[in-house]
Amino acid sequence: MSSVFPEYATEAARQVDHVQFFIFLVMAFWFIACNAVLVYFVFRYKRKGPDDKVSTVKGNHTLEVVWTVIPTILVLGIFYYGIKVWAGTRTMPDDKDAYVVDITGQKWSWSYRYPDGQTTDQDLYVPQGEVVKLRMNSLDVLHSFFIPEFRIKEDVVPSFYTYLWFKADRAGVYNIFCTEYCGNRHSQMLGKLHVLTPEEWAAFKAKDYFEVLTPLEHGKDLYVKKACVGCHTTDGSASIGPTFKGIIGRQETLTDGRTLTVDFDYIERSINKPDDEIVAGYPKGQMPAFEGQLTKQDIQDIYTFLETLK
Amino acid sequence: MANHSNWAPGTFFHLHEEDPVEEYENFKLGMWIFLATEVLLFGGLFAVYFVMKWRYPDLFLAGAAQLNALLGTGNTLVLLCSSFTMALAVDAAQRGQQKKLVWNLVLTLAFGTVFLIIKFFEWKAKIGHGWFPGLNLDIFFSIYFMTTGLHLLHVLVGMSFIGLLLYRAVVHKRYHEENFGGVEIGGLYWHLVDVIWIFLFPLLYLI
Amino acid sequence: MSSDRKMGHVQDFKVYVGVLLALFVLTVVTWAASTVHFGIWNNVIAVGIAAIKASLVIYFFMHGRYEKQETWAFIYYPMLLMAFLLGGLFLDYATGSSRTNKENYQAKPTSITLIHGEDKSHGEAAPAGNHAAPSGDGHTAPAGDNAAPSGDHAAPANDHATPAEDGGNH
Amino acid sequence: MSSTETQEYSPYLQPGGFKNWFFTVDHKRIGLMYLYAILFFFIIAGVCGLIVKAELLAPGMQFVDYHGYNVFFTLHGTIMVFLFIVPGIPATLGNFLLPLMIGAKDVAFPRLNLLSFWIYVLGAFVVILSLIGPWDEAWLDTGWTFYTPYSIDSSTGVIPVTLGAFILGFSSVLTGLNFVVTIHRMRAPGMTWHRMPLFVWSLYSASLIQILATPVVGITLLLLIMERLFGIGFFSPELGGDPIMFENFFWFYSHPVVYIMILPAMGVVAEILPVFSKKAIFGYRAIAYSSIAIALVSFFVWGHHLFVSGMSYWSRWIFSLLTFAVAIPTAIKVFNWIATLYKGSVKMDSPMLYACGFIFLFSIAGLTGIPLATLATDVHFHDTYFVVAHFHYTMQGGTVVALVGGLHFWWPKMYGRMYNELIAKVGFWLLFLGFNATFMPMFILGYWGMPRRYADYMAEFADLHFASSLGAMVNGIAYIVILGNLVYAAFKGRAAGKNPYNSLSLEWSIPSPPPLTNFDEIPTVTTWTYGYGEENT
Repeated sequence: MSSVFPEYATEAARQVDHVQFFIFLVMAFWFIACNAVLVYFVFRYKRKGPDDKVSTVKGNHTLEVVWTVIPTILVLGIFYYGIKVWAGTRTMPDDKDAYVVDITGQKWSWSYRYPDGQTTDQDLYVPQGEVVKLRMNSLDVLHSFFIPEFRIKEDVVPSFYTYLWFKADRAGVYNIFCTEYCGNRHSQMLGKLHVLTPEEWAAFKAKDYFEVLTPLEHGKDLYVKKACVGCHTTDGSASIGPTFKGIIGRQETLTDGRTLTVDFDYIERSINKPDDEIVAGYPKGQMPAFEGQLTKQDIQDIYTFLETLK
Repeated sequence: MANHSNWAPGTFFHLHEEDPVEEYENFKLGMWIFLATEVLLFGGLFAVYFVMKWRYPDLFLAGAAQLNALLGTGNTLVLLCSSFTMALAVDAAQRGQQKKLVWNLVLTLAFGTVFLIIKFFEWKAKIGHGWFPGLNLDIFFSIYFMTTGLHLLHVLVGMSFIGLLLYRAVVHKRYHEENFGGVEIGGLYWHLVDVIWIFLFPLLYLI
Repeated sequence: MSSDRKMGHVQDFKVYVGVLLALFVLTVVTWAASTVHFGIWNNVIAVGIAAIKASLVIYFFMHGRYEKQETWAFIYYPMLLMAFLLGGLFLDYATGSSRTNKENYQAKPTSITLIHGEDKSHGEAAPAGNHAAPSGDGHTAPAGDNAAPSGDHAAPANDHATPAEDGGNH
Repeated sequence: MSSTETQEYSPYLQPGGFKNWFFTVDHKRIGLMYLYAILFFFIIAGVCGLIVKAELLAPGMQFVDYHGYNVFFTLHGTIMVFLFIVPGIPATLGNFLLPLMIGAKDVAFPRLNLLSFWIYVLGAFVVILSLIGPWDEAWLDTGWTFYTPYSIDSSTGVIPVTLGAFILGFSSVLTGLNFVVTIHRMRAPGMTWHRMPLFVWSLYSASLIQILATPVVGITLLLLIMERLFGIGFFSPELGGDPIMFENFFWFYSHPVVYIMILPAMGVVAEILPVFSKKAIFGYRAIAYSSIAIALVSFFVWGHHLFVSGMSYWSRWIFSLLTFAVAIPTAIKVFNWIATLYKGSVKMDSPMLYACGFIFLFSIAGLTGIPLATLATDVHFHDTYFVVAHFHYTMQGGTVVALVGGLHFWWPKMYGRMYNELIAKVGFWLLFLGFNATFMPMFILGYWGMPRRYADYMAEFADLHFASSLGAMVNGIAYIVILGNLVYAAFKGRAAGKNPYNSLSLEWSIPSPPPLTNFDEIPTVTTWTYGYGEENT
């Protein structure tokens, strides 16, 4: 059954494909049936002259009853099949040994925290064949976590936890989309889901899955992963936030009139609490506060990256 | 409004005439439907009230304790009396007793102003405590100010409606047995304002 | 002018006075009922008595008793819609919404604290993150989909502090 | 023929002049004024839609930046919904035809009718007002759904647009109120409920929804405005509010409003089919009662817009079941329309072409609603292009095709002139081709999981987007051809007789364009409006 869906990667997704194929058959049948009859009537009873003999039938009760009962039964059947499959995909099998990952969505980037405290950005790494529970929360506006290959999606609501679960059967790399409109760079809030084979997973847990990055590469990687690229350009062109080209040592006047030269302290303060010292002419409240998400070492790496931008 | 002859027929000031009983029935059905929309407007607010009460039950208990139930009860009694006098006004118009009609309309307006005064004191007390919309208020007082504010707006609209009726009754002597539709419509609106307060009073002040 | 059909109906004076007295009595009853603590039932009683008072006003003061069936449709149907709106809302909130409240997240400094003056910090800008002033709302942290067969465990255990809290350690 | 007029017959369009149009209370003129206003906004919103599609021609940002794309898809949505399609058929064809079809001189409250038109213009002005201001400050970019908390902390012009939508709500409520009282009380003697045309039945059920659903969105938008102005914490999470409550309230209005859009369209089709197949409508009561059934059931189903917003297990379960309850009356209507053509004598003029096009496109729209109602598949399809395609098939394939078909059918009655039949047919096939080319690929994009409201997309979706954008251009050209043909016909078309399609409905028994007071004396109706079989013996 070659379906138009993207390749399914979980058992639940396969069942959803079956439901959709069944509904597609029903849709196609009724669509073709109705419109074939319509087209047939149009040509069969084409008007020959102004006073054709025309039937005066006004209605037919049995026919009305028939085409009320049949759709009702059909629709209830579809509903039952759909609910049975959905109940399977939505309710967790048994979450005592589920692998819980905390997902935080904020304006235009995802970040993940694993049970052992490790955190990654944009890309989520999960073991193959294990029940994974995603506990999601947003820091600012509504987002929605969507993995097309798994056919699962759930909104990420500020001040609430929502959850998703899946058991990925096939290793591979899958897309992550944000499907709830969340503002300017809603279309850039993407990520990759890496389903790792057991040995890769062991390497990941032992924290040497990623090749060790030099501070400069790590700074550049954070610049992309933490979605700074969305608002701060490196080539001097204007954007939502000030450009990073030649930022170190630059004289900046803030909204409250103070002027200061950009140094490590200012960079650290404005990363943690951006709204306290906004450069004049730039909108307040656009940059999320990264306080608590970046260690001093991370900020140091970012600073070394910024120094290279002359 | 008399039909000015210099306007072309079919314009705002030159309507075709309708049979008065027909027009009265149309007017009343139209008003009842408009009342349905008002009920649903406040219904939305009450739904917000119930949802928030479910999420923050003790916040609402504390908030309600903070409100002055005595003033609330007073307001309810005042509005009930104004509804009573309004009903008498409609009754007087139906019987064609001009004097009684005028007196009852005046009494309804008087009760309305008493309601406004009590409401003014209540709000002044609340603002005295520093709870005014705009100060990042908590949920209960947001709902309190939202519902009572919207209700206050409707009281003002109702009172200006009755003022118009009073003006027409006194100056034009318009309302008598054959033509009391306007008073009845005003009465319907005023009774709706009273019904909304009847629901609002226990929910906000008592529980 | 077909004025054979009379316009409106006239009720005698006693009806109005009777209804007014009934409304006064019911107001006092509502106030009395609210002083006794019935828990959740307080709401039902308050709305019930208010509904009785409202129907009295509609039936007598607004001449509802003479209205034809088409007008009564526009009185009953909004109530049905209100029931559906509240039903739909509480279907989600009451049967274990799968949005569990973040465990130490609470709303703004509440009027309780303002009254007892513990938290003098009212009026300062609401920090985007979490607040200290807890006001118990046990209702909204049910065990996820408790109606669902499995029902994941209750509000998350404390070792997973919310991500925004402690710094990420590599 | 009605008795000759005392003074000679003069159509409602005379006397002209600003004063007579500005202060007119004649339902026919108000219908035309609404028509000009909504077509104007249709063109603006259509252009915004074309800009959105042009941007999606290829990956990467060519014409507008991210903020620009968000602004144009928001403008496309907001203007189309609040300014074009909600007033749409009820305000234009409804205002013009309702009194004519039930044999009344005018609507129940003529002055209220004029008031609701000027409230509509005021609301439209306030919505357009939001465009005045700096580009990234004033132009709304929250989508037509204003979901909080983004609409609370978005710096763009949320307040003018929500205030404008609130005012437009009043116009919609007052029009609904006017129609319900007119249908209840001002039918001609003999015009019982079961002799009324089906267009009047659908207007009645659409007006019921307008009256009962609009106040809830009125209060929701008011709370949103208060929240932005005074920081009252209903919807923003920091202040203890619940953004999902906003979604619940918004969709409690917005799902019934999509039935306000589609029911009058079904009424127009139910009027056109019997006339062009010279045969009585099949199952009159089934169609009439399913209009009312849809109006009632439409209030129970809003939950399917929140299937993935963390609703409880049982809430999703029940809303999925209730959503299927809406499918049944819709299916009954489609079957009855098709059965109408049985043993008739079908003449494929352009209105009939539009009506059959409506049935074809609306059957796709209705059937693609089923996977969106079934929970298992909706979790995948929610907020993807599958949903975009579904509601465009319903709104453009349904309501707009029916509006254009209705305009063609009643154009001789409105202006007394006929349009060019060939150009009308060319326009239809151009529209049919362009429309399907635009929205059929979107179903497949939805299967692949392409999310909605994306300014930029990944490479694998590129070729379908390219085809869809080309189709959109053809779609745009089709409307230019159709509307141009109609406008030209309004001035220079050849004179059309009283009843060019010899329909038996009441509005065709008076000269076209009809005189100011419609009927010399109110006709007593004795026969059913669809009695085509009996008369011609």
